[in-house]
Amino acid sequence: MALTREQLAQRVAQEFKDGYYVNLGIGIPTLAANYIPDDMQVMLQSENGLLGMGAFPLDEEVDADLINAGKQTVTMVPGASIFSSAESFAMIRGGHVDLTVLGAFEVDCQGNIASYMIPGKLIKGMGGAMDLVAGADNIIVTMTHASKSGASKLLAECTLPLTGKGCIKRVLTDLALMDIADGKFILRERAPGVTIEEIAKLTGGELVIPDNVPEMTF
Amino acid sequence: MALTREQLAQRVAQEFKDGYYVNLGIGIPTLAANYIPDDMQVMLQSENGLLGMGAFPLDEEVDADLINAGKQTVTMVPGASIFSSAESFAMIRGGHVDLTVLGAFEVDCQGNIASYMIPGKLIKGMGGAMDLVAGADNIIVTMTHASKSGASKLLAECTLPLTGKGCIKRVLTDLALMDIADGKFILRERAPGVTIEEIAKLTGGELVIPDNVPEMTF
Amino acid sequence: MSGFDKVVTSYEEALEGLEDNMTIIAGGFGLCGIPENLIKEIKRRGTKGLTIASNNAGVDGKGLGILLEDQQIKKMIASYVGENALFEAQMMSGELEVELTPQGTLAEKMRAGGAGIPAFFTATGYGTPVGEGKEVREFDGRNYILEEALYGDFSIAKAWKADRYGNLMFRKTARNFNPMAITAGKISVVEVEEIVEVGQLDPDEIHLPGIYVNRLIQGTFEKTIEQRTVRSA
Amino acid sequence: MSGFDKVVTSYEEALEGLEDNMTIIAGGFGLCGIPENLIKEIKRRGTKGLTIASNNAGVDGKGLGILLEDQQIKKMIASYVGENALFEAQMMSGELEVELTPQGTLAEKMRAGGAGIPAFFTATGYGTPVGEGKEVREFDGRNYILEEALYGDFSIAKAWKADRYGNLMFRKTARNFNPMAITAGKISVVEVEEIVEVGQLDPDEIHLPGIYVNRLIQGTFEKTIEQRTVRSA
Repeated sequence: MALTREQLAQRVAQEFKDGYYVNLGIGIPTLAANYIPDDMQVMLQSENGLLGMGAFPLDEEVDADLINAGKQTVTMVPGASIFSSAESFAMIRGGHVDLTVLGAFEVDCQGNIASYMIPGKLIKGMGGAMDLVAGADNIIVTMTHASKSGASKLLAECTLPLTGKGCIKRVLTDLALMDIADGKFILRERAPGVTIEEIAKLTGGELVIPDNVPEMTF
Repeated sequence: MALTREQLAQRVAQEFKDGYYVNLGIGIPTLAANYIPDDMQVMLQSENGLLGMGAFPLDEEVDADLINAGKQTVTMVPGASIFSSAESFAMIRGGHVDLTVLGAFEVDCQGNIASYMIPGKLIKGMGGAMDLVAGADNIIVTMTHASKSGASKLLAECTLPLTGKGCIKRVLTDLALMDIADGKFILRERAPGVTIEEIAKLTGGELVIPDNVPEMTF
Repeated sequence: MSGFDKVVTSYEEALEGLEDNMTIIAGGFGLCGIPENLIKEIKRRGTKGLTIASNNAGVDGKGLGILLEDQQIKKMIASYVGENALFEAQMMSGELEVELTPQGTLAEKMRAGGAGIPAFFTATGYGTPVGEGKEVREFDGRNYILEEALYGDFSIAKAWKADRYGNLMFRKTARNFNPMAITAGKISVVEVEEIVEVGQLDPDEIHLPGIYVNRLIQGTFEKTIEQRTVRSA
Repeated sequence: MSGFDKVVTSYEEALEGLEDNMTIIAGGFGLCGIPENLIKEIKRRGTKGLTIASNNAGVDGKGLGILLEDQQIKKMIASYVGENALFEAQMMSGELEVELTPQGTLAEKMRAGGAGIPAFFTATGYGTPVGEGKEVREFDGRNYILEEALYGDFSIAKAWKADRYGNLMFRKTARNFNPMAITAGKISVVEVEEIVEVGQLDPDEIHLPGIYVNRLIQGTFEKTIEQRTVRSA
């Protein structure tokens, strides 16, 4: 069975370590914040200038001056700090964020990522995504493995305009967790009940299948 | 009569305008702060990270955490602000300081300045001087016109290593105030009692003498 | 009155000298921390042919979005321009030129413009459409592209509190692009919620020194929230 | 204990991993805001062959000056090295290599190192000995030189107040190079006068977020004044 959104978020959260500063993109990455283990602390960076993002506010706490990068009203945790956009991206570009999680349209086995633009459709812009993929050493891309019509999004070469070149080393899809190295996808884990054959069929780029590919556990 | 140190400082102060942010180098430039007219406000920038430097402290006010670029204990005026060295030089390099006054060993009629190093003697370093001359549009160099042995310090070409290239447009010496333009010194004012001939004799670079060269008034 | 008193009393005076075809650097992220009254004054003046650098272009009817209604913007330099139907229509029709710039690069380009750094190298955008036509250079085994500084004829920004000398404090994430935007404009205009007397702000707590501020005005703000998200108690 | 708790309890632990021939980025201006106890710990450890980037090199017997006594420094990257006879002697004898760097360029090189900017252009130093061998490029009719970022194996710095997560506040002109120095080191070690509990610092008033700080230690400081200048009442 393909992972649900919640399971994807749960699997992302397994990558967290105590003391990690993490930037979570909009969508599934953001959901991962709900699965931080109780014995662990993770601090969320929001690229509009906040380190230590908390939960959504209570109705009476809503503050128009306190939003996240998705323009949602948020709160701050104790130990949070505020800074300008230049400082925020100095932090991101300088590699100080421990983990970045974001979505994508396509990833290829060269570590390229396409996530911000579909030519001919509306161009909304890359926001901070290009800086995030260029700045982080440790990035997880979350996406569906293939389109609804069965076209793979894990390709030999991205077809859409790139967000970043050669910067992705780990992809989590609804079917599998893969590393990327030396121009190949390396299958690390399978979604529960999904076979290696199904994954291989839906993977466009070269795929390395180790002897042991465990099922994900939650 | 050649100007005294105090008169040099007084003449520098005549360049101040109400609302000017000014960086004053060590020595005579610093003295100019004593001659800010009463009906005028000037805010002093100290490149170690202080805008709004005040007088020296009273004995009981001395604070090791509050010094100027000459490492002297100082105070802050109301409206002062504190910032990092990177911010301080962003301010300087970005041209936000209205007037910079600093000393020099030599200036030439190409607008070059040499002020930080005499080869063979001790090399102390340029501190912020290179940033100050590169960043300011409005710079006054204060210096003696010639050495004690009568060698001009206003040259056709600097002999010492440069602090900045083509950045000086105005020089105040103990004998004269000069502008620099198109590869020439232009005599603007004379020290009281000093003749044009004396100045011309002690000026190494090409000198333009306008019809009217008034004496300085204090 | 001091030569350092930056306070002006009308929005008309605040934007005096703004002319057609000028470049404006604007602070704000989405609708958070935007100079909303200064934007309204630009609309009132009817200034045309503007190039505006701002992370976003507002939304329909709010923020910079209102300048689209009378086609006042010729070119937008922004990182994200979604949530704006009029923007989309003008971009698609070619009326509006858009230079998409990564958010961090945009912030750094503004900082560079204020800091006397004409250009810098960054890995952001290398190998993507953003890097096309830009110089690529390798440092320590990695490729970077050369990005140039941004400068504005004007900058418009919003802060929380100021003293009359223009020393500024921002509040929470309404800080965002505002400090850098202010430094990059030849004439910088800042609107604030409160102006206090000189000496009331702690020098250690000033976020941006008044040297960068040319004109200061006190305003009242709508502070529209784009995504009101709440949890239940 | 939290994964974000940066507090260490001994200076020995604070500099664990510091080895011969490493590069250190240090905060401070003159003797103001220097990490004086961390410098003393480097002396105690006897680490040799160090490259140190710091605006100044201390004075005889104070600050980085004490590391000259046992020839621990191989190379200094600094803007001003006066007021130090031992420094002069070692420089003249060739024991000590010195790379004089303009003060603003030094600050920006540290910031660049922390901010993922491998190089930037600046007018500072163009046409001077500092510009020799560096690329020159014209932007808008003016010449600039290319300067590269500085990176440290360690950075050592001093702040005023911190919370246990390493969020920092500096005091008056003791801020100086400290914030940038901290960002440019792989392992950044900060000593402070006071450590408060998490949540006691206002997020808007934090000068440098704890993300940049790896180790934090509370110390007591001599705060030597170089030029005690006073006026009479």
